[in-house]
Parts: sequence; structure tokens; C-alpha cells
Amino acid sequence: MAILIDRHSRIVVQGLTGSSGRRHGLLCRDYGSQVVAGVTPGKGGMNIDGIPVFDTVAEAVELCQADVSMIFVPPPAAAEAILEAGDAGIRLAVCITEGIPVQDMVLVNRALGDRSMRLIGPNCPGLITPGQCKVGILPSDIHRPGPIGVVSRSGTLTYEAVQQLSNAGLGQSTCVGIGGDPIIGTSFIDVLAMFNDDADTEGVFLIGEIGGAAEEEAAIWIRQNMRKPVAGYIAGVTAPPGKRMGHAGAIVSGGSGRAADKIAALRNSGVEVAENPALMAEVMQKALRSADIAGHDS
Amino acid sequence: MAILIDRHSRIVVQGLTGSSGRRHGLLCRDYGSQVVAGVTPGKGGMNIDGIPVFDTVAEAVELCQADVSMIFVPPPAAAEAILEAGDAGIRLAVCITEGIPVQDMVLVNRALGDRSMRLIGPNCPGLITPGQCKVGILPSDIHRPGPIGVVSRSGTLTYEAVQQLSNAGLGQSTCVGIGGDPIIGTSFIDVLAMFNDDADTEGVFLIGEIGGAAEEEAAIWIRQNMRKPVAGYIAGVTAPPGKRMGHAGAIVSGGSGRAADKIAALRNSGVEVAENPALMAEVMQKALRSADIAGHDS
Amino acid sequence: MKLHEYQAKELFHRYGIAVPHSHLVRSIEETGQAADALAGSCIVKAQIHAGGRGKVGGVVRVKTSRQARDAARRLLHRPLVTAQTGPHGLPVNSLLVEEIIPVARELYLSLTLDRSSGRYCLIASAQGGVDIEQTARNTPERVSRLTIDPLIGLRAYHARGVARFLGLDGPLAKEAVELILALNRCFLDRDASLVEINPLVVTEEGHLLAMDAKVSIDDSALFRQKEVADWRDETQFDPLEVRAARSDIAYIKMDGRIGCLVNGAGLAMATLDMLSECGGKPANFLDVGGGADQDKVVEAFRILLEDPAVEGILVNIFGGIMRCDLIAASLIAAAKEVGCSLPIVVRMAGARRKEGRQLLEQAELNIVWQDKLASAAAAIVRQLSPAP
Amino acid sequence: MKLHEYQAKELFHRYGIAVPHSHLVRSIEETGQAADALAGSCIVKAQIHAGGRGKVGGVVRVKTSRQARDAARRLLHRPLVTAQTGPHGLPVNSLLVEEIIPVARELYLSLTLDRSSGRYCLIASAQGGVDIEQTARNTPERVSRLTIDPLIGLRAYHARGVARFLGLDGPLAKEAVELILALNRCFLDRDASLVEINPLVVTEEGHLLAMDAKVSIDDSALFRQKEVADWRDETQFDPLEVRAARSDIAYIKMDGRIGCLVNGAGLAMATLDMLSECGGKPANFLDVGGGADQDKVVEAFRILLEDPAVEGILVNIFGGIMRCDLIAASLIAAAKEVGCSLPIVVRMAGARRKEGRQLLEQAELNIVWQDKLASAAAAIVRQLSPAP
Repeated sequence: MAILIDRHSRIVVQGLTGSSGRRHGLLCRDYGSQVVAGVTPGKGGMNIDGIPVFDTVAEAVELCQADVSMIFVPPPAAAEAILEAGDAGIRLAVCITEGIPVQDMVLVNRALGDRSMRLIGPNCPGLITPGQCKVGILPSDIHRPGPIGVVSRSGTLTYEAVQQLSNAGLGQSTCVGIGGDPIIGTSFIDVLAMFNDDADTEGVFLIGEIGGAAEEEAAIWIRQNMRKPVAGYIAGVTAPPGKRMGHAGAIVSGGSGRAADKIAALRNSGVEVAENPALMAEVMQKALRSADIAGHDS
Repeated sequence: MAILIDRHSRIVVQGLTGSSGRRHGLLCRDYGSQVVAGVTPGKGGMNIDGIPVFDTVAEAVELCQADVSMIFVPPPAAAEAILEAGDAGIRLAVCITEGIPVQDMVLVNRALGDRSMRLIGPNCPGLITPGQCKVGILPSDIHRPGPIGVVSRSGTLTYEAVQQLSNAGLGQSTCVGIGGDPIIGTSFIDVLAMFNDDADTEGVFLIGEIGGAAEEEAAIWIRQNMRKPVAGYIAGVTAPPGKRMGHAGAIVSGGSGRAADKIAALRNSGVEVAENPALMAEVMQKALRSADIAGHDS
Repeated sequence: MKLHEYQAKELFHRYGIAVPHSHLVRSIEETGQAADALAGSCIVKAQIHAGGRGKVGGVVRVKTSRQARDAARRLLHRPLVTAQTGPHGLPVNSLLVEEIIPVARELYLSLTLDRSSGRYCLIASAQGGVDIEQTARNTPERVSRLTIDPLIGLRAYHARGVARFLGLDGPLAKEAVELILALNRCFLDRDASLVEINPLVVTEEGHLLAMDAKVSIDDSALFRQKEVADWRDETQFDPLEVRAARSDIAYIKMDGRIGCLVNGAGLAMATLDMLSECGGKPANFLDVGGGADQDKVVEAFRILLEDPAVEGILVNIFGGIMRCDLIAASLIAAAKEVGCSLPIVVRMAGARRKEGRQLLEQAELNIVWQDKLASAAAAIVRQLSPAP
Repeated sequence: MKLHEYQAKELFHRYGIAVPHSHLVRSIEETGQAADALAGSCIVKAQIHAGGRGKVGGVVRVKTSRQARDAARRLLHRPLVTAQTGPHGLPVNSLLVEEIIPVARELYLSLTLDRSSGRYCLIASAQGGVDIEQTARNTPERVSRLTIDPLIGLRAYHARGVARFLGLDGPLAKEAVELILALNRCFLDRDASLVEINPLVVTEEGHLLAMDAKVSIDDSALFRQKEVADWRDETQFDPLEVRAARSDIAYIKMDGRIGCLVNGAGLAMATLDMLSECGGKPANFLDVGGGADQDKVVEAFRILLEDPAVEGILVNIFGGIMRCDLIAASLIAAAKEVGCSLPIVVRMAGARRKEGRQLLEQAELNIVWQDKLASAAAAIVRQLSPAP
């Protein structure tokens, strides 16, 4: 089952004719994803290695039954690209683009509140259901099908986590990079809730970082709703306050958004949090074991 | 029971310190309505004949538990006054103001789609539940409590109808003037649905006019959903095309919005439509009799 | 409020929408000069507030300056009657002399309010230069209607979809996107209730151009559209309509003989309907409004009495906000001032009805009192009928 | 991107928000002249990209032009260390010489993003001139937070509610409404991520005035905020940070000795955390980004190597978009170019890891290869530890 994407997902790439769009569109197809169309305004009629290109997302939906969009549109036009996907009837948009102005995302966030489309990202590596479908820029070969759901605000740190998990024999149901921006379409809680209801997922690994309060909010939700073991890691324990650590959303400001508070909140909700990034698979195993014991006890 | 307002409604008047606001605020109170507060920016602290005036609707809600607003704010600020009522937690706003720019109402209409407040009007005479509560500028003395719900796009034509009904012994549950503008907060269908579910209402009189397609839409709804007899009248059979007949919304343009089409649509749905405005009470009685017979038959 | 074609095109030009080169002229002399400037070959278009000009000679294609002057002589300073003007037509006080542009295709584009959704909508059709409502009725698949979410507004991707629907691609699609976005800016900035380009043409050179232009401004927004409000051309209205508008009285001149004075738009329409049911013909629609004071009511009577077509008057007042005695006093004051001897039927109901009746019965006027709408309408019709 | 106080006040002034009269000066001489223009009595404020100036002598109230010159002599062209600058402080290259205004009350006002709701919010407090976060923690009822629906925007009625919360009424409430709406316009027009007035003062004369001003612009929006982008003051950054920014490398100077080069922000933070866990101290945060080419990676190495504090380097790459062999080649090229003899620990995983390792092992550099993050961190820390 997995969540969000599977072998039936039909993907349109917004910005397919740009260098990143083309490269990752083809890599996704190589992985086995059904990449059915591309969209670049003014380039309708072209094709990229057999993938037809249209001027509008509406055409990709109408003519190729696309239901998932992967967005590589540059920052000045990216927010509008998300809105276009929403209006065209796309079910899931995955926005890889980094550097979209916050004001644009405030509007997108508001508009998507009234629409049925789910947005992942922006400024995210996308997501993968190993063995079935990849929508994003994640390296394919580190993933293994399995029972662990992964959700993360980060990119390469997620790959690190996934490699540790795979090496430890813990394959993944779906890995979702939700993005490092201050405003993102899908939160930890959204993904946790999906994993909670997903029969293929037995435990969840959560990767957070400094900035905002999404991990604290997730911690509360986990305490109240989560029926599966959760382990995690929070990056940025040593980050100096007031500095934006690469991601637009990764900043400790005025005493809020600190890693220590997030770790405490998660532990308070029973989440196994790794002391350092070398121990990510270990805490996941520990969480699974504890749940198993608790399960046997009950 | 009646609909929308009753003796428990607590009314704030936005624009109470203006001449119309003051006059009709006091007339409503004279009728027995609980007029608990007024709002005029910059005049907070005043009082109008014992009614306290505040700078914001939020204060009227907080300090006087107002739940209904009657709006007499001039056109340039009226749309914002409606939005303010919506944000302050008002349940029902009744906007009397005529001449609000359409562009402002497009925004209000969109904003109220996401909010719980119902808007009646603008450009309407308000509504009355005879013997209990009046919110608007309708003349009090023609109304009698009774079983007929009245809904109308017009003002004085409604009074004409009500007088005919009262003279014929047909009192009213609630009379609602929904307003003569192209964009209004509450449609015929909204009010018909409320009357349909109201135990105190046995039949409905509907007063339409040229322009738009609200009557045609109501006709379809009536055919599919209405369990109570409906009679009505449509004004403007002789109105020349392309001319705005007083109300901003009353215009036949390009073959749409004609009275004849509206009358046909309503009759097609079993509504008794008066041939002329002198016969309004008669068609209502006829509709009630037919329903009665149908009721006995079944 | 309608704009003239030349005013609409001036607006379009400011928003970067291409329009033909043209000169606005008000005399035969100026017409000749303008035609000369275009080497004689041009189109002469009567500027009136109504469509249907082409079918009645209001749009003339000429080859020489002399022909242009002939057209001007025929059109200027007299009324032009089209299917949309009514029988008396509208006066032609100016002409637009425009270059002739070779056309490859004619399209249709407009923005207006969609009342059902309460949102603005963009209407487009690849079939331009003809009546859009007819196209929509006969071949609805050839008309695209896009309602616009005010949160998001009209965006480039919407415009691209419309360009595609219109069968435009390549550089023309790009031009279309820019034009549609410009038209939308113009529509919103100016509080328009309608902007229409019919036809929007693809020129033989491969560019888009607004061949005709229709713009109406939302009357309710004129208070914040000062510039455009100043463009009002009062010659396009009946003088009594202009006068009524100044006093904020809703008045529309009609063809009959019975002057009507009513309070409330719905009741005024119903009164006309009732009159017509009784075989009468109204001379006007007149809604004196809700909050009328005595001055306004007196002015309303003056307007009725100054209409030479009016042979009798029907007053129908439902007192609510407005008191019947005020109406009565105003009627008496106005009749005295103007010296009215026409038959008047008065029907009043509601607030202060009794006091109003008393006032009228004491006045020395040719007034018949009626209690009901139907009998009032019948009474005025009867009075104006030729004796049997 | 932070603005200086004087830049923020220039913006405020353009939007009609009252600020004190002031002169921006860059020398002792100019300071004296500016103070003379204010009759000697003025406030001299160091212009740096950090708060906490008042507590360390960066804001000086003087009575004479001589005192102003003394203050300038003490402040200008040297670093000022405040609680927010870090231990090295920030250089003071300009001073704002401001008139002294008698103050009746101090308030707080700001606009910023509320991340939880994804909307902008207006924060206000009647307790100004102090740390708002502290007020919010200790007396939350004294802080009002209003999130703004982008469909409707910030409206006069919201502003009236805030004015009431601040205890302002009469003409002051009206001024507050105008000021709040102006601040919001400024915020949106300029793509700000923060506008803050702390304190917003009520003067003894009974007017509102922005005594201090803090504005940050959304870095992601600088492409469409050319004017403000040009206001960047590079003297307020470490020279290596300025240089990194030019190549679009996320780089932050820190206090330790271990230079770090990582791809990905999260992994870079995790690498610093891992180092610290092993007892090491990073000299920097460096995320070379996702789509880096060889030039960018070479430049990143140059930046590391030009930091005199760096005694050893930890490279942690997870190949995905970025290929490990490209990183290896860049490392070799950079080392050759700059002549690097520092110990380097390299950890690579993911795409083309094997090829990268091969390249590095063939190069004649002081490189230790590690397979895992923990051992890599431990290795560089061990190498830099003094021999036992």
C-alpha cells in the first residue's frame, strides 16, 4: 500500500525542459515511475526523450491523466506553478524548487486550504515508495522496500538515515521529504497520520531540525494519536542562534526553535531520539523492540 | 421558531451614529428587538438613547454578546464592515446599504465562503419575525404573526405583498428581504431551505424580479426539495431590455434575466405565480388550498 | 456607466493592449483631415452608447477622404437608430476615424460578473465579430467561461489555457497571455462591470489587436473612479434621465403616456406591469428611492410634468421609510409650482396614509384617490381613454 | 537580509510613518556638525546589524556637540560587541545622530511570519522598549498576536482592535490605525520577513513615532527587491561569508578549528553536531548545496582554506544529485591550487562513492578516508588533538 505514491501514480513534471527537470524526470522514469508528461509554457509540442511536453498542466491532466506533479519551476514562477497544478485537478504536487518568496507561499498556503490538492515541499527532495515510484531527487539505490516510514525536513540527512536503516535491514514503506522552508504544504503530522493508517508501515523515523515548532506540534500529536513506534533525530543542537543554517526555515530566533526543546518534546511523547546522527538506525530498532515488547505485554 | 431571528437575537448596529442607523436602530428596538450595541469607528464611548457605541464589532460581541449585526455603513466602507462582522464572530449580518461596488462584494462573497457568518443583503430592507424581532427598515405595522414565509429581492413590493397577505388573514413566520444587488449573501434557495425545515412555516411567498437567474435556480431547487406550497410574483414583465430598473441587479441583458423565463421556470416547478401584483395574496391562498387537497389525497 | 468605443480604446491603449490608429473627430472638416492622415482609406465609426451600428450604416468603410466626409455628413449631429437604441436612436456627436487593418481571424474576449457564482469570469470564443450570446446558445462548446477565484486572481496559466482554447500558439499565444492579463488589470483597476473585445483580431501580420472595444464601469464604484466618471457623455441620455440622475432619482424614459411615481424599484416595476395589465402604457419608470426628502419628491414630480408625452400621472407609494403625508405635501407643492392640470391617480398605503389622503383631499387638484394598486392602475387608464 | 536602523527608518518615512529627525554620519567631523544642527542635544546610535546596542554604549545620549564627537570617536571604525553579535562584534562604520524626543509611553509593534499558521501576524504590546519574547513568556496577556488572512489582508478594523489593545483612543487611535496600515503596506511591498518598531512611542506632544526600527527582507525575494537588495552592507558580515554568498554557498563562520564541507543543510548541521559530540569544534557551517558544479566546490574549498583558524578539514558528502567523484576531483583541484597541507578527513556515501575514493587515494594529499560519519568526525578530532 504505502502512502501518497505507488506504481499507479501518473506524473507530470512542471519544468521538464529545464536541466534539473529533465534530469530528474528521466531518473524518476528510470526508477519505474510513470512519467507521463511535462509542462513548460511556450514549449508545448516538444518531447523530452519520448515524454510529451504541454503548455499547461490542464492538458497533461486531460490528455495524459496525470495525477501527481513534480515541480522544478524557478522561484519567481514556482508559486504560480503550484496554483496551476491545484486548479488543473492534480492530486499531489511535489515542489522541489528552493527559494520561493515567503509572501508567495503565504498565498499558496491559503489557496490550498480551499482545494483538494496536497502539496509536498517546497524546498524538498520529494518522496519515494521503494520499488514502486519515486517523485523527486532522492538517490534511488539506498532505498529498500520495508516497514519503516520516513519523514524529514531535510534532504541529504534523510539519505544518511535511509542508508543506515537499509544497512540495518530496515526497509522503507515510503520516505517523504517535507521540505526545509518556513511554509510547507505537508507537515510532520500530516505524514504521521498517513503512516498511522498505512498497513505497510510498522514504525516511523522522523528527522527534524532547528527552527519553528513543527517537531513540538508533532510530539503532541504523537502522544495523542500515534499507534506505531516512532524514532527520530533532530539536527542543529550546536547551531548558533540567529543564523539561518542553509534551509530558510532552519533558524533559532529569540529562544524559539531550539533543538533541545524539540528533542525534549519528542522524548516526552515516547519518541526514541538519537543522541547523534550516527545512531539513527539504532534508535529505530530500539523503538521497534520496545513496541514489540509492549505489544506482547498487552 | 421562525427562521434567522427571534426574541433572543442580540443586535449590534454598525453605523448607529448615522442618521439612518440611528433612526432604524431605535425603530427596531421600539418593535421589541434587543438592540444591544452600536459601532462607529472613532465614536466609541458615546451612547445613542441608551445604546452603547463601540469602535469595533469585536467589543460589541465581547461586552454585549451581540450575535446579529445590522449594517448602515456608507458604500465605500460597507464591504469592510461586513468583513469586520464576520471576523468578530457575528452569526448573522444584515446589510441595508445600497451601492456597494461589485468588486468589493466579489471579495466579501469569497471571504464569507470560508466563514460561518450568514449575510443578508446588501441593498435589502432586512428581515422580520413578526411579534418577535425586526432587523431592518421594514414597516412594522403591516406584519402579522402567522404561517407564511416571505422571501423577496425587493423592498416596498414586499410590503405590498405582506399587506395583501395580512389582509387576507395570512400572517408571516419570517419575512426576508434578500436584496436587489447582483451579489447577495443569501439566496432564494438558502431561505427556502430554512423555511422548508421551519415548523412554524406552512407556505412560502417568493418575490422575484428581472435580472440574473436566481429565480430559475430557485425553481429547480423547489422542484427537487420543497415540501411546502410556494406562490410568488415576478416584477418587470414590461421592463425594457438593457435598462437597469432601479436595483443594481434588475436588468435584462442579452436575452437573460427576463421575467417571462422566470415565471415559466417557477410554474414548471408547481409554483403559483401571480399574473399581476394585485393578486399576490390570492395565489398564496390557492397554493395553500392545492397543497391541502394534495395532502388529503395522499 | 457605458464608455464610448474611443474612450474604451484609450483605456486599452494605456494598459498596453494594441488598438488601431485612430482620430476622434466632431465635424466634417475634421473627418476629412483624419481620413487624409490615413491616406483616405479608413473606417468611420459613429460613437454612440449602443451596439448594432454596423447594420444601420453607423460604421462605414471608405477609400477616399471625400467618401469619409460624405459619411460624416450623413452621420454627424443626428440620431442613429440601431436594434439596441430604441425607436428614437442616440445622437452621433463624434466619429472615430480608424486605419483599416487586414484581418486573418476574428476572436471574442470579455470579462464580466458571473452572478451565479458571485465571481468575475473571462469569456472567450474563437468565433468573434458576432453576437456571443447567440454563439453560446447555438454552439456552447465554442465559448469558454472561466470563473476567477478572487484569492488567486487571473493568472498567466489561466490565460495560457484560454489562448489554447482560442487556437493560438507560439508568439501569438504569448501575446494573448499578455493581452488577457492586461485586460484583467484594466477591468479591476477601473471597477469595470464589462470589458469586451469583439472582435479581437489576429492581423495578417500575425499580431493581436482590439478592433472594437466595449467597457462599462460599475455605477456603484464611480465615487472612486473619478477620471472615468468625468468621461460621462450626457448627450447619450434623455435630458430628463440626466436631470433625474443628478437628484439620485432612478428614472427611465419609456414610450407611453402615463407618468409614474413610485417608491422602491420592485414596486415601480410592478406598477408598470399592473398598468400594462390594464391596457395602459407608462411614460417612464421612476423610483424616488427610500430616503427621499420633500425636495427630491418635488423634483421627481417636476420631471414627470415636464415630459410632454405625459397625459396623466399614477402615484403609488408604500409608506415605510417614506411617509405618505410627505409625498402628498410634495405633490401639492410641485403641482402648485408647475401649474399642473393633468389627471392624477394616487394610491398610498402604509405609514401616515390617512394624513396623506387628508392633505390631498384638501388641495385643489385633479386627484382621484384609490386604495388598491389594481383599481388605481385601472382608474388612470380609464381617465386617459378617449370618451366612448 | 537585515537592514540598518537608518535604512529601515528611511523606508518607514517613505510610507508615512513618523520617525525622529536624524543625520547619518560616517566621521567624527560629520557627527559634530549633525549634533550642531540639533543644538547639541541628541542621541548618537551605532549602526550595526544587531540589537543590544544600548547596554554596551552603542546608543549615547549627549547634550553638546563636543560630547557627540567624543561618542563618535569612541564608536566609529571599530567593532561593537553586544549580546547578539558574537564575541568579535560588528564594525561600526556609521552613526545615526537623532533628535531627542520627550516620550510619554513606549509601545511595541511588529509584523512577521507565523510559521504554525503559514500566515503573517501582527504583534503588539503596550509594553515597549523591552524584549518582546520575554514579555510574551512572562505576561502573555500583554501581547496581542493577530494572524492575517491573505484573502482579506490587514484592515482598518483589525488596526482599530490593536489600537484599543494598546490603550490608545481619540486622535491617537486614528494615528495608530494609519500607522499600522502603513507598516503593513511597507511589509508587503518590500517582501519583508520582519518589520519591528520597538519602541513605538507616544510623544509628550501626543503623537506616535517610530523611535527604533528593525526591518529584515526575505532573502528569497531579493530578486524582485532590487532597491533594497542594493542596500546590503557587506561590512556587517565575515569576509568569507560575503565571498561564499557570491557563489551561492551557505556558509557561516564559527569559533572552532575544524573546517567543514558538507552537501545539504540538514546533513551539515548533523555533521557539526557529530563533531561536537566527539569533542571537536567546527570552524564553520558550509552547505555546498545540491546542484553544485566543480567551480562551486573548488570555491568552497578555497574559502575553508583561507580561514586562518582552520587547522583541519572534515568533508562529509552524501552523493545523490551530487556525485562523490566530482567532489573528490574538486578537492584535489582546490588543494593543488591553494597548496593545502592540512589534514583532511573525507567521508563519502551514495552516488559514485567508489570512484571518488579512488581519485582521492591516487592524489598526493594528507587525506584520511572514513566510511561512517561517526568515525570521520572522531578521526579529524583525533588528528587535531595535541599528542598525549
